[in-house]
Amino acid sequence: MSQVIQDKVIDEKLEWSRINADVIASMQSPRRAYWVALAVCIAMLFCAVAAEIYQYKYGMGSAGLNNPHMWDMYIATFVFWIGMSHAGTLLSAILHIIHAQWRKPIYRFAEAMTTFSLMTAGIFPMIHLGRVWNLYWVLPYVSDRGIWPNFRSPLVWDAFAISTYLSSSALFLFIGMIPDMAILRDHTTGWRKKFYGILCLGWRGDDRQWRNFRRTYMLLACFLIPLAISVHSIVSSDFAMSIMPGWHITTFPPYFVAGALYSGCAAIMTLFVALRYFFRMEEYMTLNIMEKTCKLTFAIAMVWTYLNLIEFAATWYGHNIYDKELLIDKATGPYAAVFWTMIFCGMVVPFTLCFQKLRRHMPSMLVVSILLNLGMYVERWMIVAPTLAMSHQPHQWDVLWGTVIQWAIVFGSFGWFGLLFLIFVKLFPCVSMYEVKELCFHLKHEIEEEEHEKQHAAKAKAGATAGGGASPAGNPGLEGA
Amino acid sequence: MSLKNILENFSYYRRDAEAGGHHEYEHRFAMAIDLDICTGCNACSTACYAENNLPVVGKERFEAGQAMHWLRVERYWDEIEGDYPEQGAKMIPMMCQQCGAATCEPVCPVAATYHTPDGLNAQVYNRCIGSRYCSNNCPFRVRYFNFWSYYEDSWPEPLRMQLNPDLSVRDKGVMEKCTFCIQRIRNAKDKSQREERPLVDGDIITACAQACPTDAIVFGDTMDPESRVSKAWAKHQIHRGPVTAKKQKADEEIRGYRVFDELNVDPSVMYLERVRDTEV
Amino acid sequence: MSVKVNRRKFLKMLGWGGAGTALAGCDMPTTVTLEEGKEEVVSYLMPEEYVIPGIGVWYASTCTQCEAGCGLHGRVREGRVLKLEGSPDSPINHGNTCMMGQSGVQSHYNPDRITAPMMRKGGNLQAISWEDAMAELSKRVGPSSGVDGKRVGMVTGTISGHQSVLVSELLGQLGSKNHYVHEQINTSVWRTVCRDMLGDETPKLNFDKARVVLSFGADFMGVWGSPVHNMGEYAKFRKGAERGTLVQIEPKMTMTGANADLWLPANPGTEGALALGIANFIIDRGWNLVDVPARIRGTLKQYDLVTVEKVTGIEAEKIKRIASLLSERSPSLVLAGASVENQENGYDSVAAIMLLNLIMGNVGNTIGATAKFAEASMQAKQGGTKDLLLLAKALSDKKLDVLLTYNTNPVFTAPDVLQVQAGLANVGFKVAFSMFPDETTLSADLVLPIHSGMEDWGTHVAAYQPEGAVMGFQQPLMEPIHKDTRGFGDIMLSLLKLRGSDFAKFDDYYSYIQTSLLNMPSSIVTSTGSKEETWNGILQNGIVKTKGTTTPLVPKLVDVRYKPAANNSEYPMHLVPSARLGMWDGRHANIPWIQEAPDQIAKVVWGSWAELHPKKAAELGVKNGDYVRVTSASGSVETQVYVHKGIHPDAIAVPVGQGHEEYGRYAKGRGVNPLKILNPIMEKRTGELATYATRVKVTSVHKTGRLVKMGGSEVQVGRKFVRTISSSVFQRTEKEV
Amino acid sequence: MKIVTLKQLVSMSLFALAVVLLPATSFAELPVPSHITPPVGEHVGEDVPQPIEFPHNRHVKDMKINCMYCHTYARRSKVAGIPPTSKCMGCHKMIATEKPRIQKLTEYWEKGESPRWKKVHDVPDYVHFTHEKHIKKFVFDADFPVEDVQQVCGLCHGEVREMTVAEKKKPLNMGFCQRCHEANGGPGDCWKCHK
Repeated sequence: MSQVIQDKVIDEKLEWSRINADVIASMQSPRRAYWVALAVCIAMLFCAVAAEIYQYKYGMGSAGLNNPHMWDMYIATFVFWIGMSHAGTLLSAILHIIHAQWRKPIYRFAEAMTTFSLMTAGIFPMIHLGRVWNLYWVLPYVSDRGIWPNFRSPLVWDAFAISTYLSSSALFLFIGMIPDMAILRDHTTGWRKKFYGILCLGWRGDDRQWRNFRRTYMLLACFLIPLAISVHSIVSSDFAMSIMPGWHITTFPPYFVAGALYSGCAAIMTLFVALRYFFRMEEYMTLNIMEKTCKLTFAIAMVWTYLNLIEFAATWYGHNIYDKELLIDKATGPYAAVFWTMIFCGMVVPFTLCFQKLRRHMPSMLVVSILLNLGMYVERWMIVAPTLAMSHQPHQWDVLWGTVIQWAIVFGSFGWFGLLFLIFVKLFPCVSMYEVKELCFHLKHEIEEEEHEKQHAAKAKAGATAGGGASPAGNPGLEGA
Repeated sequence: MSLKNILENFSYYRRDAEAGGHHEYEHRFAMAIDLDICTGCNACSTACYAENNLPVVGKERFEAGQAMHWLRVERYWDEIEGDYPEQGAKMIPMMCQQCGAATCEPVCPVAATYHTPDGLNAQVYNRCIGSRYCSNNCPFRVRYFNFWSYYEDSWPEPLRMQLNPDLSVRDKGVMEKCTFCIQRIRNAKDKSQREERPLVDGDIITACAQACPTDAIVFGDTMDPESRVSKAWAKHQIHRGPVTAKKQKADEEIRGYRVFDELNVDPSVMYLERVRDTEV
Repeated sequence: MSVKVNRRKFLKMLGWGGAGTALAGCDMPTTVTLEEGKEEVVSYLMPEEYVIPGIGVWYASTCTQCEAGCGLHGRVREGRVLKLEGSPDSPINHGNTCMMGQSGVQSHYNPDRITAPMMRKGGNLQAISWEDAMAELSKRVGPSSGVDGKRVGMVTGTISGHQSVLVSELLGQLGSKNHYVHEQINTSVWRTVCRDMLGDETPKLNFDKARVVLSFGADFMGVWGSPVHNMGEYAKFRKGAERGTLVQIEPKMTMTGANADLWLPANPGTEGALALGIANFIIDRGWNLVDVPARIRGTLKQYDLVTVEKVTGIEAEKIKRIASLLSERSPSLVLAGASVENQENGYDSVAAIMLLNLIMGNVGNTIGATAKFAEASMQAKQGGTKDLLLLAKALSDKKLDVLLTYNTNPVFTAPDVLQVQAGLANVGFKVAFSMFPDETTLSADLVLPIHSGMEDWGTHVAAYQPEGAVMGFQQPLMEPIHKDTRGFGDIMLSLLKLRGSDFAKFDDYYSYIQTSLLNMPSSIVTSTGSKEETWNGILQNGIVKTKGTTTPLVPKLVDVRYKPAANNSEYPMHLVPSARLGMWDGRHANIPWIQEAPDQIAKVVWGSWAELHPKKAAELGVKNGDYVRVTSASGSVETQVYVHKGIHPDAIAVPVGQGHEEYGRYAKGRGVNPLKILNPIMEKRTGELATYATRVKVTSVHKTGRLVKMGGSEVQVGRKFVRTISSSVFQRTEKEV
Repeated sequence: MKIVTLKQLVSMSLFALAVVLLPATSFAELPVPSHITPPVGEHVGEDVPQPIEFPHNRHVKDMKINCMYCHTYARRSKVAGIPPTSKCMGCHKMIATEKPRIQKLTEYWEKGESPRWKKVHDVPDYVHFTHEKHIKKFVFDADFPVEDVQQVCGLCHGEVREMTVAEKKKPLNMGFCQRCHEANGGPGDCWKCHK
């Protein structure tokens, strides 16, 4: 079998009407597991809301924060969600630019994941603020008082970076959905028709619209890539700009970006398995796509591992005694279990992705991807907590494991994200219909051409054995053009 | 600040940190704390509670690490092999060091902490939004956060009547720290203005320095060369600004030092080493 | 009421209008009030020239938080006292204060103060009016009550000045000789030894003249003598031309021990042997500066280095070094404190220690005479634990019908075996003059709420008068917070008036003090200027300087009959009921600042703990935070462990002060009281309670918790927070410039 | 740079309109001292009921009593001070004793109490405004005639001479203070007012 056929990510014979029907059906009748997941998410969110109301009323002390631990899981979770948001950009923007076709069936939900994880991430700086009602002071607005935020503070950069990234990625998601909205408008009735009718912005599918659409999409993709990288670099500067051991590290920006892509890919794997099951998307989210995602994840995991080891080495061979002490403390001190969990999940577990059998076994991949995510979560925690626990000032050394309130809010954030995501996939096509059609179309052509070529070659071969001579169809090299 | 301004005053803005850097200082308040005569008795800390409306947090919150002692007397044991700590314990009063190059200042998103013309790290409570970045970035860990609405139960009537009206009572969600008794500085300045005379050494005395039974804490203005604290700094060869080669102590055995000087944060508190008679 | 009018008259004269606690045009800090018309402003009724709203005025007074009698300045703004500072005019504290002085305001503003008189009715204390209370007093102790004066007792803390005069007068009027002066933290044995060997109970200790201070358990910076004064002197001792060296010998590291150049724990109760060993070595080498009679020499002979090393557990080499230090760097000052005094052999140990002062010629040099307040009736009546034992005996023997208590809390401090609480039931009528609902007060039949130190008049003559005899003058810094409290002196006066006396001519305590002070004989004060000027001067300074009488010291060697305490195999450990500056004997446990201020050594807050040496802890298998049971023959307590090396391995220190069963919201039910499990052992020569002599056994109860203390790491982990240099370097770099 | 919010713009223009349109009914405006750039901002105060309805207009406009005669601490302290009751009684033992308000005052005096006034010009507790500094700068240091001091006081307190009980006429918010500080060279250091 040829490479194209072996690697083909989707059955090219899918009819366009069937694609429409399948995707629309997924939005109407998912499996029961979907509803269960939805209920779980709502319950988790409810816990978090209750916890947050308590915390808002009584103060940050209810989260168990204390003098050395001014930040804890809230910030770790914030970084985690920001990181997760990078996968969507990777899949839809970077892979779009480099024409990786296999992204097409899965980039929609990855993009949605970007937007929603940013929406989750964005909540955390607010939850963690002591006086959240004054949050707007971070923004540079023309104030009656004539005072401005402190532009030197990485937290202000955060505010800019996150809001820009959130609005851009939401826009990117929306733009990419316009042709699908039109399909939905044409295939639904009642309020849905009106709803999609408004959202498709009068899409008719004529040439001019397609041309503008492609241009806009490419433009946004190009804009989003540096933005994504800068956002996580800025988040890393929350730490790298400080003076604290374990935070004041030059390699933090690339390390954070790599970590972000890593956790994003892992999250995509999780959601891939989930959606595939919930919406019976086996035909669209094929094992071949999973394979490719796994390989990508593995590559990024290795980059991250490398950067992580570099960081350790730099600390180890550096002359900052505080840094070095902290590294030893991380590995041997009270946080050792968490630290080694991170090492195991982040550096060892990805090697399971080397095995094709595992890659094609969905339950294993669910477990592996969750382990990777766990690794990436505790990595963030291992950045935030030990530095605070064992910083310059030994008198204030303290180990913190959080309180119920803190854990509830952190767990609840998964509920919040899940809720948004599940509502999204119910309301919007989680598989991009027009791009899958494009994919099928291109694939069909490629296969046809290959078949064609094969036949030609066979004929030529037959001809050659029959007595040689030139190909009757002329130059075969032209066919590929 | 326009570009023109920057170009015209380029050399001014590039001033040496010892000369104040880009700050326009009127005073640079500083301390000299002699650890040889500091007994660790805690009078300073209690005086600070009395002067600065510090809430009493109670056992549970103290256990959670949420106490609000702006000035804490840290006690360290010697790392010894023998059976007994024969040189006693090590005591050090640790408060905000009012760093000249404070790490807390640049990271505050709303500029609630900034450098004053008095050379102090101001903390403006009502501007603070509680991001707590400043405390995270403080190597001394001397910033305290109002994790709860402490005022609600710290001063049951009539204890509330003791509160010092010269400074605010802080509510939850606000960072706070030692101010070198800014209200005393202000009152002393007001008084000297009222009496139409310049501020002289001894006009201002912080609550901790006032209470200290051994007078181990000396407070004053390092811009006044005649002040006791200036003389102490000079005597112990500690200079303003980051530690550079030219400002290293000529004699390493002279007692003055600043904690975490290697981080180049330019603390305003000079400690004098503890002395022990090693011959007994 | 006439009293009121007179008070007003005074206040007016002082220039302190009747604003009381109202906040005149001021900004009481609350959180945010932006609304118009939500806050109230009240003006003064009468303006006074130098009282300006918004600007604090400092008034002089005297601290009543302990017996040291430090001078105070209180900052008053809008009629509220906000902050206390030491009075620079006071020869005792020279402008400084300790944490107890600082927290005087929290005593005054304490939310748990008793605000109305209470009488026991049907087993419970119920609020009554002052009229009823005074009627009851008159009924029970008045002339018509038929009370037998000999069966009336009064128990107070250390008391001096005019209060003391009134108490003596009252008891004299009743014909009672039962004035028990109980003070848990005392220097009684030291005082007795000083009286016997120096001829003066409270000699002046010239730390600044000493080149070496050798202290056997005297926590002179903490709870021994006059701590603020001592700390000031200590600073001089360290900062002098030559830096003095402090050697501290004690079973548990106190704050003073923490500052020592050499800290050593001798086996508890053997400090006397150590002192004799040092003396023997010194005399052996002929280093003594004062001759020693052969009789004493003979006694000393037994204390050769080998024996002493064996008895005390201190290496001979160290003993030699201490001895040579004393001789090389004379003059020295040798002190003895609680852990030595309060042993069964306390007197003899202290005498042995005092011997060192005598043979090294310290008397008249580093130990000098103090001036005594010329009027004996106003001198401090210093308390101890002997009177506690006497009181307990009187109670159990049912020798008292009426008991007045003031400024002391025997129910809390007395060991359980003395059964003071039960004994009180034998007393028909108990009257407590008290600010707080402490254990003793709540056992009373009649509770009379008194003014705080910031509301009342008073005079205090400190027992330790380091620089001339002065009287500390206590004046109100603000109007009483609670309308139903009264001054102790006022109540005493009205009690005296029940039988009619010379005091009938005084309207109130204030006028009594004023008259008395302005009419002091010229043998006591040199008065210049008019009476009004004199009086204003007293109000301004807060102290009255007097011509004290000084008698020179007469050193006298006494026979030392030192005998080490016997071992006890059932109870192998020594219980150290340690006290600290701040908590004192537990009287400050109701002050939130004190509760929240960490112990100077263990850094524990808001509770009790037991200090153990790592060796012992390992033996018991306990670590920080684990609970242990400390059992003596008289009871047991259970508390958490703090493990550190600053304690003798055979000792367990449980701090005094916590374990209140009453005493307001901050103190009640917090921690344990080690005094409760003390055995009733008496110091043999003085009859004081030997509080450090109780032997205990310690067992782990296999329960753990988090020890609530300040500080994460116990060591600096290579950081340069506190650096140490040797004093020879210090001498070169700083003293020789 | 002066920054004016929309609300202030509206209220200012309304005020200007009122001044232009109703010259006949509006009173003569209090002159602004020439050495001060006045702070900008208006506020419509609430009615604050006081224990005694003190007529400022009677005392200030009719009797021409100086502000600092009664608010005597203004030049010496951060608070201006409510006059002590004895000061009121100094005049009102003799004057207007038949009026009900004075009788009420006399009642207080005889009881030995002071009226519990409600604070009108209140700033949050984290604002440490000081009257002393402002009076010093704008009156004494500027050699401004003390008898016209109400022109200075009025910048923040409005035209008290037209009020009975005091009303809040200026917003007294940070923008109001800040603009005046910028215009008149007041300190810009946060800790000067907040601590």
